[in-house]
Amino acid sequence: MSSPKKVFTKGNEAIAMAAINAGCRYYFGYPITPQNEIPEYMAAHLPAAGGEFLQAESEIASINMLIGAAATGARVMTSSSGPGISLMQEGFSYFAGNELPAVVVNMSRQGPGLGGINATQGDYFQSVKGGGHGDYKLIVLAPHTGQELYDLTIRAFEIAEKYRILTLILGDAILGQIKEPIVPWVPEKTAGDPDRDWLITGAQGRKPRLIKSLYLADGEMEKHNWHLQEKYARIERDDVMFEEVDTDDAELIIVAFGSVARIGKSAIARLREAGKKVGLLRPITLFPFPRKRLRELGSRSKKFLVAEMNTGQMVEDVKLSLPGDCQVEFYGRPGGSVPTPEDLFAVISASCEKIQAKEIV
Amino acid sequence: MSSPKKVFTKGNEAIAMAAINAGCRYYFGYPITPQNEIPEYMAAHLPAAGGEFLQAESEIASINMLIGAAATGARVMTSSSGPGISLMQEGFSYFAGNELPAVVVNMSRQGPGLGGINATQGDYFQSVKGGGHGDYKLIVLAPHTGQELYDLTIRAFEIAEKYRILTLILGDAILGQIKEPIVPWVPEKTAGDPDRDWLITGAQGRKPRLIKSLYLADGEMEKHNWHLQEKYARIERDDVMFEEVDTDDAELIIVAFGSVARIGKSAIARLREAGKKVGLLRPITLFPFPRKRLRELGSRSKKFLVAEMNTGQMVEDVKLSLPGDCQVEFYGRPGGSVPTPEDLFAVISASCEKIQAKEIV
Amino acid sequence: MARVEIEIERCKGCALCVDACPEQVLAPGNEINLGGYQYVVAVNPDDCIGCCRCAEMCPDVALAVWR
Amino acid sequence: MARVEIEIERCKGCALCVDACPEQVLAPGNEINLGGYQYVVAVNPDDCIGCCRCAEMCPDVALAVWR
Amino acid sequence: MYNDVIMAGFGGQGIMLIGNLLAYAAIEEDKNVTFLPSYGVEMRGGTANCAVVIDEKPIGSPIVGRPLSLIIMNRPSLIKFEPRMKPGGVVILNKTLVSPDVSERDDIDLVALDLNAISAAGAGNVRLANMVALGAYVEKSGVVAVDSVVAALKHALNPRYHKMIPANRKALEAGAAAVKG
Amino acid sequence: MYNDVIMAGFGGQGIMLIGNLLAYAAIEEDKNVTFLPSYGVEMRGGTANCAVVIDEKPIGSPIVGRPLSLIIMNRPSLIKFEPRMKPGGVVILNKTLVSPDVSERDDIDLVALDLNAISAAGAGNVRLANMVALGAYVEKSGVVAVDSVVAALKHALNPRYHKMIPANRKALEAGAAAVKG
Amino acid sequence: MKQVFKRPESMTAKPFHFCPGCHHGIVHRLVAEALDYFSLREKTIGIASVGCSVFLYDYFAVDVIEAPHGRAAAVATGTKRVLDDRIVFTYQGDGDLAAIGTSEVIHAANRGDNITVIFVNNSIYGMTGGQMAPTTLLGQRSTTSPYGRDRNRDGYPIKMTEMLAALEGPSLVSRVAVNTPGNVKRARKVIRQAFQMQVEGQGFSFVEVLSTCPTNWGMTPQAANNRIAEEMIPCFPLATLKQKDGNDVL
Amino acid sequence: MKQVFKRPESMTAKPFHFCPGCHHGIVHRLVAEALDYFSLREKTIGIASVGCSVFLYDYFAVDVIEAPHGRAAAVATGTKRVLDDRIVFTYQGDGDLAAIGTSEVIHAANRGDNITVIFVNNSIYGMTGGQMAPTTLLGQRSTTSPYGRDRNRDGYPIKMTEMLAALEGPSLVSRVAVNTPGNVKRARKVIRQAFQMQVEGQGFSFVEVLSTCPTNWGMTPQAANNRIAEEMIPCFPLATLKQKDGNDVL
Ligand SMILES: Cc1ncc(C[n+]2csc(CCOP(=O)(O)OP(=O)(O)O)c2C)c(N)n1
Ligand SMILES: Cc1ncc(C[n+]2csc(CCOP(=O)(O)OP(=O)(O)O)c2C)c(N)n1
Ligand code: SF4
Ligand code: SF4
Ligand code: SF4
Ligand code: SF4
Ligand code: SF4
Ligand code: SF4
Ligand SMILES: [Mg+2]
Ligand SMILES: [Mg+2]
Repeated sequence: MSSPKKVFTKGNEAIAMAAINAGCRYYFGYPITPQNEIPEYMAAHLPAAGGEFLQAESEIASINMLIGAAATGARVMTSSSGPGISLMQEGFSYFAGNELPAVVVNMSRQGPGLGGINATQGDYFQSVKGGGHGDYKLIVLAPHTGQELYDLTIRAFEIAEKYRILTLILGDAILGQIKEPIVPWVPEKTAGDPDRDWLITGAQGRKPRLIKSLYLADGEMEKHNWHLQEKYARIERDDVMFEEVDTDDAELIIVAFGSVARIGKSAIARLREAGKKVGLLRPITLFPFPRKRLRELGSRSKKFLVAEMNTGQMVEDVKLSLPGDCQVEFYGRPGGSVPTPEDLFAVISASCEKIQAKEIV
Repeated sequence: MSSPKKVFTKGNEAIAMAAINAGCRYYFGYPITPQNEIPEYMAAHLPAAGGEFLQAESEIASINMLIGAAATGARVMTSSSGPGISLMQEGFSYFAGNELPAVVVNMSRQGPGLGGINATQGDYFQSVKGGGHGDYKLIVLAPHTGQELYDLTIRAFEIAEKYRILTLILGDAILGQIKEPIVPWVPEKTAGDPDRDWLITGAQGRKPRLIKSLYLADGEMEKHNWHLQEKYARIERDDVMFEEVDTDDAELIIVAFGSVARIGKSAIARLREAGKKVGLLRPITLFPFPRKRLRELGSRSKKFLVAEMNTGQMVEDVKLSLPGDCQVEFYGRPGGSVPTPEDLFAVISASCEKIQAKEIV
Repeated sequence: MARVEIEIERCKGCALCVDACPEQVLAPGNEINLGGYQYVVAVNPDDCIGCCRCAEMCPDVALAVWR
Repeated sequence: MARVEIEIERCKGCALCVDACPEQVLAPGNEINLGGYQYVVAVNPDDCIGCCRCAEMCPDVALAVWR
Repeated sequence: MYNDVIMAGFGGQGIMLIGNLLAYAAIEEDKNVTFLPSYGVEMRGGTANCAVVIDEKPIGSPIVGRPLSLIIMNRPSLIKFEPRMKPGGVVILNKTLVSPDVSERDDIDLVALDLNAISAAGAGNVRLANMVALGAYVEKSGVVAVDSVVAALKHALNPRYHKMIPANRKALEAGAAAVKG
Repeated sequence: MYNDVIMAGFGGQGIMLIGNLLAYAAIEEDKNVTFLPSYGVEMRGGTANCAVVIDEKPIGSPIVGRPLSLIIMNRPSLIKFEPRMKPGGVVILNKTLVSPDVSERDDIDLVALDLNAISAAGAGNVRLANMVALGAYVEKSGVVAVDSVVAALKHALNPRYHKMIPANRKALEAGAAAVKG
Repeated sequence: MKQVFKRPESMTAKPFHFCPGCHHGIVHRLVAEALDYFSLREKTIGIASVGCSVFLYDYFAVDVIEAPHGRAAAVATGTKRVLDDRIVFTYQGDGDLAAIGTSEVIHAANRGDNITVIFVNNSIYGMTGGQMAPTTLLGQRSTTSPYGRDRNRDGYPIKMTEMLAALEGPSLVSRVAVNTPGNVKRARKVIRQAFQMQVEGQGFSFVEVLSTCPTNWGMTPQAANNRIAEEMIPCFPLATLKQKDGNDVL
Repeated sequence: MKQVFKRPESMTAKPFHFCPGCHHGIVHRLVAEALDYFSLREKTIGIASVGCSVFLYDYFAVDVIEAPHGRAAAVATGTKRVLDDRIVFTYQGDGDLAAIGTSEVIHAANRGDNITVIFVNNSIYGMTGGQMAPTTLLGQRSTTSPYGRDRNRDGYPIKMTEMLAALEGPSLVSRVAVNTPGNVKRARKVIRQAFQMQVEGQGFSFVEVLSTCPTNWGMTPQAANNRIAEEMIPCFPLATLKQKDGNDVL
């Protein structure tokens, strides 16, 4: 580990810095706001790190260059937003079928269509349900501060390699553009095992290898699919991450991720000051989703409020996780309208009122 | 209506025939198995119908040509499968943002990746949750016979126009490749209203018009999003379609769509003969999903079995629809392994056994 | 007998017109318009020969010319 | 002194080799191989000059030539 | 009555044609029918197969998991489909190319015919083996009348080949005759 | 103590620079800080703004819905942000370009300064109006010490402009002095 | 006195959002003038692309469809195939047309689609803040080529005009500049020709306009304007590389 | 007697799945021979595309990555940037390279990526059953041009070789055929040169091979073979349009 000196860093740059410190030496990408500081940082710093930055001619070229580079076992990355991520969906599906590891950042922007670039969380479904064709999953990490952008980027490379899976970091314009002091660090292992038995390196002194996703023999593709599902089940068992704030005695639990969770923390602190028993569950991994923990919480707290910057996406996973007798409310702000702490304070207070009213009856 | 003569027709051709009879005069598309009979039929028959078939250089070009053509108010269509549909996700999102009507057919193939072309239902999530960026919906129709392919294609054009929305017909290789006798017919209205106030036709004697999805002023994009959601709510209220078989007294209700539902019908008929009280709910619209009807059924029947040719996708919507005290089992066959009537008979029988065992206890 | 007219609120003070004018009619001004730009002014309006070189070069269609 | 050898199970009977051979060594046969193809046979094996024209044209690498 | 059959062989043996023809014959008799061909990459590498289901009632599954009958034109197809058959099912086997010894089931009704010879003898043309096989199957199973198949020829054959209808008819009838005795 | 401020003006008025500088000053004092700039298309059309939040505790929301304070360098910015202010908040207003009459709130503390003039007088340079404004804000709010801001200059300024540090310092101090009295 | 220069009628009164000195404004005006010249405003459909010119619809008094980034040519094809008696043009930047939209423009050209494509090459991604474009000059610094474009890594400034001229489909393929009053006049003529081709049904017409981006070049408007002659034109020579005459029309 | 013709060592023993008379088999063999010639098998990575040649990995005894349809060049770029001492080649059909993959191959060429692209132009989509390709000849019937390719609607057979030769990036751009023993020998030489270019680090090399698809042309193998000389070569002339010599190398 390097010294714990703080550096004042833009969120996008924290990701780029962490990627290089995690051993990422190849970046392929196409510009799009609000994530341009990632390719720009890579262009400036990868050469000195002995790596290569290549601006692709499109997002489709980016994700396919990533396939070619990931197949060699190198730590590789791309980043984009909204429309660019949509264009990568075929590539994501191939990554899953090919079982290749890589890291992709989506600093999402509003949709549908060209939208705008204010912060939003409209890409939750696309990220966790699979926007490409077929049955597959990405690991989806949802940081909420500059430091976490840094830390989870390092985690993203490690976990991608652990499972041969594409790991998506899902952020938004606030997280990408915010500057705050962070403490950079360097993980112990900054490269994958060079002896992995699937690496494409030229068949020198060994049998030729193959990276493919086409399976034609009877039942072969079904087998491959169940093999992938088994891997996803292991991920759900071993690699769920979440944060809890004041859930112990909470009568109302807010479920929120990313920027909304961060803004929510301000609101919750003030509500606690006002004597309201509210808590927060913040999923850090959106897939794997903290289903088990929610089920546990739902056996005690019966009231949940899901807050998202969209029209209601994660709320489905929350409902699917909770026991049938829990009540789930939703507060959504789509299209780049960011709820202020005041907004959340008001909404949560209103929910609390309802609980109390019910208790009095 | 033309005469009710039966024609022995391949599923893909039934779609193409219905499209032309519904007034579709422009088709843009790129070849991919197992749906090539659609473009091939269009290429052969559109010229005589006074229309134009254009083979695009890619699926991305196809969906964007469709944007340009749909904006004029013409009835237009494209079709593809798996990887090609993934490549259209940016375009789908633009269609939603732009509020343009068109029909897209996905004769799905296996994923993830290149997969294979046997029948599968792995694209349910992509279709109903939105594989592109942002909060949006398509109308998704899931036919299960040749005749229904024909009928729903006509419906697809009408409903797309009614709501200015992209309507997706979700099929699979069985449905595309099967030949059976169908009765073609011609609907009354085979063209949209030429006076719709958003059509792009050149600003002759009127104010210029604009089709866009970029909204930058404060709150404008949020407003646009809620406007879209309001439209989706209307669709959910007014345009749900489903079929029920023997649900009245069913102790176990199978929920399945498309080919699986059709195969399931064979199994259910045999189970009924064997005295088992099983029924079928077949969603015809996957969005809007028959949530209300499921909730009603769930207040009486307590046991549901969802069967899909994937690893479990629609089952989430079923769970989200049912009352909390219902039991939901899942039977899945991903990757092109099609369950036979015998397979489904066995699985359903096993579920029935469990119910009876429970009743005895 | 020619005249150039500057639409002040369109002008962004880029001065491409200043360079283009063969008669030094135009020059950067000192005032700021609502957009915050130091707009151009006609310092020698009577020298204008109406050649339109300024207008041809104006990226903001801020100039009109009479002749 | 030259010889052409046909790998029967690779041959698909396309006869491109037949056309290519300057010495009419090869001709379509009557037998069917496991793949269902009517494979080519050397009808005048001793006329082979080992020029490899047949093998150059064989899309299935079904021919070997000795000289 | 419900009936189903899988037909399989090399590409070029006319499998799809007899599948279609059977379907048209069912339509002639106002029955419901589905015809499901193999497709796409499956077609490369030279094999082809299709499943035909015929019933008076609306047809549920067009997929045939455990076929009641088979028409088998080459060896790989017998190996692939025989194990899936329902006990008691009928197999029309192309003995010209596949020895009946390849069969491993003793609970089915194996009808091995020298299709090429029957075709040559009955229709004067060795290339109508597929029609012979269909004639035999139809006669044996009774799923439709041989006459209906003959009547359906004009729908199933490209008009270019309508002049071949008499020869096809003969081949169908020769096939039927071969199993009648 | 928690504090927040939104700074806004034309692109080119140095808004982002003073936002950054304030953040570095907070770091000098070992406080937590977030700096959130406006970005992208918002930047075209010539306006720019940023929000800075400073606190001893970890910072929750970096989004400032109802600002405690504003630094306003042009007219459109006053119109946009004044209505959102918390009552009692401080506004440092660039009187050189915006008349205080544009203000519509009477429950806030409006400090209108002729920034260009103060800059010219205090730093000998009319272009440091942004530093004057920051100096005034820091002095008025006490969020950090003016000295911390001065110490932070070397971090916030591109090394190319380090020779300008003395002038910047003077401008900051002139701003602070203008509100001290 | 009579007004000899005024805003074209196909243009709205709304001031441009472009940065000071940006040539986009000149190109907008020239396109509007061509529409005026042939009285096409009421039958024209503009396809806006994504880039600094995305707000096309604010400035042109014509029907407009906003295309996804890079896809303007495909959108135009779709529109034109339905409304073949209307005039359809796209207006695209070098990121939009020469990077992500390469395939769409090449195939529209190869099909000879009867549309007009205005290609504004400013050798940079303007809207997104100055990243390298496929047309960025060797050695040119940008936010993603901070050490200058390196031909070994990034390749060469791509020549769309030369490539399209190698195809049989297009009726007009030309490159112009608007850095001097004389070049503006020549550009006006070529842009007018491009629309004339479409009016006459001769098929795909394409005009590349060398353009400035003072903001992302980090230059004053004048210095940026001078760079066109000093650096851009030497790399991207001005010329009409292909022009069908009436006889080529079927 | 000594064996003067045998299966190259870079090739496996598995028989091809191609249809009888399909030229894909000849092209496969020539590529394998080039690898043998320079002893490259153990350091070569093949990028398979989607088309009839998708099973590349069954026939080449080298490491292979299967690219999504049209994206082989981008995949190759990714691989080569990491492993710049390995030999990376793509093998793509005309649908793959000249339709959906247009952009990827053009930009790989323009960057001068040090890879080799083998482009098999059979003027049809083989694998999907005979649809029109961008290289389909005027008047040629296909399942999606049942009345023949119409230049007014579908445009012209696209000339990738000519277009790529207009770029500065590539080191070798050539078109060959394999319809006669003589043409096979010439094709062998050019394909060998293409790999030599890569070995020498000269950058992007590109060989278009005119090829048959008897199945989807609806012809016997012989008739299909004859069509190459009679119809394909007149439209797509055989020539090396661009070849850098050693001096061009940096
Ligand atoms: C699919 C997609 N990728 C990326 C972007 C981001 N983007 C917007 S404009 C642009 C490029 C602008 O450059 P150019 O086309 O040269 O136009 P200019 O602004 O220079 O006129 C990019 C990359 C986007 N909107 N959509
Ligand atoms: C994204 C996508 N679109 C379409 C397809 C379907 N597809 C597979 S191969 C192919 C074209 C094959 O033609 P070509 O590249 O010319 O190769 P050939 O078979 O002729 O050698 C197509 C369209 C696909 N697999 N993926
Ligand atoms: S019209 Fe000519 S002379 Fe008059 S101001 Fe413009 S450029 Fe100068
Ligand atoms: S060219 Fe136009 S915008 Fe520029 S200074 Fe002159 S009038 Fe103003
Ligand atoms: S080697 Fe020459 S002579 Fe011998 S069979 Fe082949 S082509 Fe004929
Ligand atoms: S060329 Fe090859 S495959 Fe064709 S007939 Fe001759 S040996 Fe057989
Ligand atoms: S960023 Fe560049 S291209 Fe965009 S408006 Fe400004 S100067 Fe013009
Ligand atoms: S379909 Fe055509 S290209 Fe494909 S293997 Fe057969 S002949 Fe060759
Ligand atoms: Mg540009
Ligand atoms: Mg081809």
